[in-house]
Amino acid sequence: MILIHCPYCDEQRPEIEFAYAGQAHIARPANPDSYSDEEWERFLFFRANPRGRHHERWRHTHGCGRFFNAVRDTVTDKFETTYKAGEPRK
Amino acid sequence: MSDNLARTEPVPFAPFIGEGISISLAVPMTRYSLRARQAQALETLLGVKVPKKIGATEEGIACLGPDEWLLRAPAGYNMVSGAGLPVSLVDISERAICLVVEGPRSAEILRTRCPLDLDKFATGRATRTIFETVEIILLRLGEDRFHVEVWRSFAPWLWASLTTAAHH
Amino acid sequence: MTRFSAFSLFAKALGAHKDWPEQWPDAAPKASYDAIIVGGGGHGLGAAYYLAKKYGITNVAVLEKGWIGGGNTGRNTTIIRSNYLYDESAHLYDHAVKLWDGLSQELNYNTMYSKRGVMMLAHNVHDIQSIKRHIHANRLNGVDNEWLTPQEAKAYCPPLNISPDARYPVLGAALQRRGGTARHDTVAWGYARAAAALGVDIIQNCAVTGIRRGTDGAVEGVETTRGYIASKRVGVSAAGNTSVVMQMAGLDFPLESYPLQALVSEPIKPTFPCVVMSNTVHAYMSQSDKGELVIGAGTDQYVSYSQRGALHIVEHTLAAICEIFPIYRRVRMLRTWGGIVDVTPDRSPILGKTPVKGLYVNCGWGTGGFKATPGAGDLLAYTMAKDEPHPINAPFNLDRFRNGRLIDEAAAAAVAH
Amino acid sequence: MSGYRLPAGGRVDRSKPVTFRFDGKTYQGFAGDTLASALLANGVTLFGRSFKYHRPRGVLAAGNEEPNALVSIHRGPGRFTPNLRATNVELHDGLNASSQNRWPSLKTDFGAINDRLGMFFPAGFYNKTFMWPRSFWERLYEPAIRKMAGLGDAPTENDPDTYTATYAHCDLLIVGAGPAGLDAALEASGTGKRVILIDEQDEAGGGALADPALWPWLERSMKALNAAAKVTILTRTTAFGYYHDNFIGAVERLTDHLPENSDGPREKLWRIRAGEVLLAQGAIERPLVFDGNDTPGVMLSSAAKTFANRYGVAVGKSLALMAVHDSGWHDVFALKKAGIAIAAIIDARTDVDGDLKAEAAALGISVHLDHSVIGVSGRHQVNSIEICANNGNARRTIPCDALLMAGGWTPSVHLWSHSKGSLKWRDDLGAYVPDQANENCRSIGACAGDWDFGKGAVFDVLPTLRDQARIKAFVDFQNDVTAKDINLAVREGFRSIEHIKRYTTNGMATDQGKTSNLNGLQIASTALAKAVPDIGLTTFRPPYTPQTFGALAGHAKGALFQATRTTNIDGWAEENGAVFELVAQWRRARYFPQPGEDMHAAVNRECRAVRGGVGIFDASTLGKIEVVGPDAAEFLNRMYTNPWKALEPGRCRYGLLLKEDGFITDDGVSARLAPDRFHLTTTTGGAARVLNMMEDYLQTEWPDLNVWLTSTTEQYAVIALQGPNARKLLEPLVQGIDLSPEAFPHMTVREGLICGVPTRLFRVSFTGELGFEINVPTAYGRALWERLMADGADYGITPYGTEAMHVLRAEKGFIIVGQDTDGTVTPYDAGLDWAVGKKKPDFVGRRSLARPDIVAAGRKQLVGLLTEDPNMVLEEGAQIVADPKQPVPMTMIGHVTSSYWSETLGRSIAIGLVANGHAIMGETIYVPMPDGVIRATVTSMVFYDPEGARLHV
Repeated sequence: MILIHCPYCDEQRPEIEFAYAGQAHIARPANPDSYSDEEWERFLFFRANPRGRHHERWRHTHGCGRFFNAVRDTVTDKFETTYKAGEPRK
Repeated sequence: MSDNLARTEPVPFAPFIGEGISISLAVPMTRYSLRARQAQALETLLGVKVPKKIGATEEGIACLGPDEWLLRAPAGYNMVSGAGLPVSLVDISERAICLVVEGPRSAEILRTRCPLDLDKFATGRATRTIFETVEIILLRLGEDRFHVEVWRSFAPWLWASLTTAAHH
Repeated sequence: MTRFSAFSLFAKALGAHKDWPEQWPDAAPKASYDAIIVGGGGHGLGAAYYLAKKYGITNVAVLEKGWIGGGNTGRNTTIIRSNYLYDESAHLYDHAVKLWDGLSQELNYNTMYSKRGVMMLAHNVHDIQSIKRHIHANRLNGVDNEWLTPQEAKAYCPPLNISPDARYPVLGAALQRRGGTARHDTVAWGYARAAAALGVDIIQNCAVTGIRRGTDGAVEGVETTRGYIASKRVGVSAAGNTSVVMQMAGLDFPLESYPLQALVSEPIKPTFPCVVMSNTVHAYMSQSDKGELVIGAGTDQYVSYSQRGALHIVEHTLAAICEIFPIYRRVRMLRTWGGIVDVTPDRSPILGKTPVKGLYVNCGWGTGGFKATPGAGDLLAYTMAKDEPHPINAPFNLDRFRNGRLIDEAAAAAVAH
Repeated sequence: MSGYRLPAGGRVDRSKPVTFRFDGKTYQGFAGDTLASALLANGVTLFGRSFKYHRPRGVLAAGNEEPNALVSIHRGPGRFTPNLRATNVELHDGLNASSQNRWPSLKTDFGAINDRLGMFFPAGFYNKTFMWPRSFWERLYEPAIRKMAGLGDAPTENDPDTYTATYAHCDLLIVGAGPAGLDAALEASGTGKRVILIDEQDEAGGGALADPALWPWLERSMKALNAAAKVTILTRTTAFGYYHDNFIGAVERLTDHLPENSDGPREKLWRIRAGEVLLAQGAIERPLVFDGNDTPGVMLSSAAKTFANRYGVAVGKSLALMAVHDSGWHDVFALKKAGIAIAAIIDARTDVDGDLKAEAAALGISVHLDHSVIGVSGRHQVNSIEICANNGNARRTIPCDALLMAGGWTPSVHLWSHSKGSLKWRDDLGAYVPDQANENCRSIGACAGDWDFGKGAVFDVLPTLRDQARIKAFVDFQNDVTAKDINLAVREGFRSIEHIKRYTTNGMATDQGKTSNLNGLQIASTALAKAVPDIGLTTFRPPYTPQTFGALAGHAKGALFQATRTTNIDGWAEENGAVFELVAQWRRARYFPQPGEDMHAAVNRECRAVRGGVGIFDASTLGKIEVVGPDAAEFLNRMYTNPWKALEPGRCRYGLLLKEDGFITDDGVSARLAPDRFHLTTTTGGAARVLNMMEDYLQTEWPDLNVWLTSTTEQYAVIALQGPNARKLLEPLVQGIDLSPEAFPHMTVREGLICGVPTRLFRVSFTGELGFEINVPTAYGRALWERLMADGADYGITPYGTEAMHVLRAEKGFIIVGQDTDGTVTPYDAGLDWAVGKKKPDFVGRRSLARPDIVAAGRKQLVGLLTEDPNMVLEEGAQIVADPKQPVPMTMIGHVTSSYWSETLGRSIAIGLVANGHAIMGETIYVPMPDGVIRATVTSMVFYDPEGARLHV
């Protein structure tokens, strides 16, 4: 059970309070109709899935309830940082 | 609230008393979920002090998230209207019940299923967290006194879980 | 290839087993091949075997970055079944099940395919509706799968707790009698030995580090830790590492890799006659021919390549097992391990061509790839040999994510693999 | 008889004799014994049979690395436990143990035929045979192989014991209370740090327990630690797994050592989060590999010392030592001083330190340097050993009844490896030791390779005069893996240690290779002519030692396994005979049978009551979300398919929610209570998912909106009152709401009081009848229900359950998301085009509805189905075909999603997803069942009151 630093609570809390929420910084287009089928497919389904540094989202579901972003190494599972939603990509 | 209809509670009225521990149902109270982008908006509206730091409590108001507070007050509390304002005041008085966990073994019993480090959870703090698989709001009122708020449908499970832990 | 049999075993025993040959040679890479398979798991080795056996392409290399069968082939719970809902899935998995039958003889290697039956439990009305839907669809597709009452389920699997007072009572079950288990390692080794005998090079400790493409965009070969190897046909069968390999060809993929744990108990005398799966309670179990109870857990929630799972997943899995089979509470967990499973958005595999000419892919089997091993190998071989998919794997193309023709078994049934 | 109790010494309590049984025979030991030490003291040499060859086996070790002496313990009904190591079983009065994997008895085991035929069963033999004739596999070979499987018997009864679990937090966790761990604990005590010290044995001390000179120090140390603040000492506790971020799993054994069964938990799972971890797990002595090394009486030298010094037991009357490490010499000196005869010291090294030789001479022990044991005689116990010089000369026989092995030491790096710390190879130790840490963790003492046991040499297999391919020199004792098996694996082309392990099963026994891994590596290294680090290292994974399923499941048993959510009215339903069903986490009343009624009779009666009088239904489980803020309508407009901005306060609307992929995920009727306040409802199972999805969009995509979401599912009990008499029943109880059709039409909401309690009263219907859904604060739900039941008696009020609810809604063609839809259905497929805002530029899922396959013809669409035989009720899940005469595999064009007997219509009705269904109204489709084909007609989904006349009254 990994420990996750919630950037809102400013505390390390246990994983079972959190829900993983997939790759971060995939913004929903303001006008989805302008997307081609290929672009929409990429938005819906294509994910980075790297070995190593991964930008991802978590929600402190059983805590403050906020979604936030994180950079984590997918080989070691160690977090490099977590930061609030809306802050620029780190 | 009603002269006609009786309340039905999901756990026994009789407290559980064990060695170094008692677990009991708190009396009904008024609860509101208060939401706003800034605490000031609520302070202005309610005319009370609202804690700014997540986890802090003040005058019956606990800060649960950056834009979320839980107000707990005696039953019958009159809430102002926030109509038209960029706030959300929602009556959740009956959403949860509160179990009072008290006695020298209270932290030990909560620790059986709650993953938080209670040594670092000082008196006066409040947080939403998890008790095995069930979400709770945990408030520490004293070294040996906790309130555990839990949604009503989960309350029988929580009662059984806490009293089983207290038995062991 | 020295033929394996009771007679050869007897003969070699008299010579103290000193003259058994290598099961497959430790090949060094050649400069070029007619086809390269990236990934020496059961699927990849199977593809190499069928390329050589069925399609006459014998100048083939299998490149494995570690040791063959060391990935998900050697880390799964070895369940074999084909009682899937959709026609596309049922045909795909049943193709594999048909190949499982007789595979030991074909490869001259005992894969220990045990038709113990796979039982899926229904715990609520929704489960019953879903399972019945499977059974009816399977029947019309010619795939065996039958409904059992709780009493019939208990008769088939006596350790099952069918008390109506259980937290998740058993209301019935689906049984596929042809389903069962096989010995995972032997499948990889059997394919490797048979493929090598047909001329395939099995190259271990050879990691692919790049995919070289020509000016026309087509594949020309692969860079590896053991040098460049040319080939105009490259099939990638790299499970959890597929995204990483595809990036080398400049392709993003609709995949995410999750940790999946499994565990076994200490060996105990025969007690558990079949495979039982419960999606609602979330656990599955069988007993190996060594006597270990083999138990599958769920995936961890986050993308990871660490092969290191969390304790709370194991706690939940064993709590679930103890609810369905309370007699095993005193049995002890001996070993846990983790694999990396590659999951697509619709939980169905991708098996076919890619946008890059000469590059083929077999991935996205999630938690359910072992059962498909011979089928996936055969279909990848077909696709590479003909440069077009076989009708069975044609629906499992990459385009479905664009046009919306998903094959979403999980959504349709809430039944995991 | 071989071993015996020494006249004095040891930590056993000689004033407390203990009576126990092994294989039905009664023995005596002392409090403080293990089953192994007590049996050895009674002269028992034969403890068990090996897995594959059923070879007779004694005790190899004194601790958890024991591979041979596995026993089953009987403690009364449901408390049978197989596969316990006799070296770890604490003796208590009445202990009842039996040996395993033998028939009919331990001494005479028919399975030992495998040993005679062992030459035909080398590693991997099963890959090579049992294939012909093909049909024999299923009928003969496989059943026979399976019959041979397993060690101990499987339990057959439910375990009456309970298990418990806890979390714990500390600044410093020390695993292992041997000298290194105790020193570290002493150093940390008094610093203010929270310290937890864990040890798997019944008392702290580790190796010091076998060294009487250290006992005064041990006593002083424990006294200090027991008195120290913030130091927790857990004995009988095994740290079995090291997980992410210094999270350690440990199991404490609470009752197995007690003579009486207890009501309290048997074991406790500790889930410990530590700031820093110190691993002080010690090292395990390695056996030596030579012909006959598995004969009962051949054991680790350190084990013999432990049995003597800790338990006061001599493992034999005359002991010989085969050493390649100094530690064995020291052990033997100690044994000699304890009064045990030493037959000889044999050491394969050409020379050893002068001090050792001098002490041996002083103690009168004969020494054979540069010699090895080449054979052991005796079947159930050692009679003598044969040795010879390593150059092949000087063969001789030495009588003895036990042979000790000192093969050097293997640091216990198990938990370190779990933590993903790296290892480095030390040639001088012939072992891996911890290198770079991955967590905040250090290894100290012997598990880091630091010890004062002296030095040694590394031998893969001891020199022998015989053909190495024909001797039985065991590496993995339990799995019967010999050196020649490892050589065979290498010969057959297996080069990585993982392959060799899997091919031979070396290290895969219940000890997980504690004594076999390193010897296996050395033998493979020689065979491959490669350095050990080039062959690799098998990865250690949790658990360090086997742990019970029960401990890991913890208290999650029965009712505590997972919460069953119940409504405020659930108690009434239970008292009134409801039959329940489980829906998501909830239990809901499915129907309320009266005496003599089956489900169909009850449901028919309940349906008639709703259509003809009034029915009452507990709808409390429906998800509810309060959406509040100036941008509430804007938010809902973006989430749902239909428009929300123009909805007037006081009015309700059906909301349809898609996932971004365009498929239906949830639905529900929602109300606008005020310009900035909505009361949403969701499906029962979808409540949490929908709230999370909405929070996701709100927080991540549209953080600028001033709107907040609050779950109010449990704030309200919801009672649906449905039927022509609903208004009449309700009217007298309601204050402040005009219930007249004009003032309170269908699909509106009002707030007021009912029986003095505030209510949000919805005029909505999921049955097609005049209906109300009464929301009251949850605590009053049951009392209101009872009042309505009492007052409704005159109107024929009838409680109905989810089954009748399903029938009633199907008669009206209302879908149930998750039953009639399955995650692949679009609004158009479901015939819900009317719920999609055509003028809206965007909503969640809209873009996906334009994808090629979604707009293609021939998609499966929801339609009504009427069987030609009105009495025939289709089976839900049954498949639909256009041509029933086609051969298998058939082309299926759809399936039945809902199907019921409609009491109202006097016939069966069904809903199905059928390809191109909307275009083939009136056509016949076929449902092939095992016992015949059923014909049905495709129709509209609305079977009853299509005009909705009954709603608007």
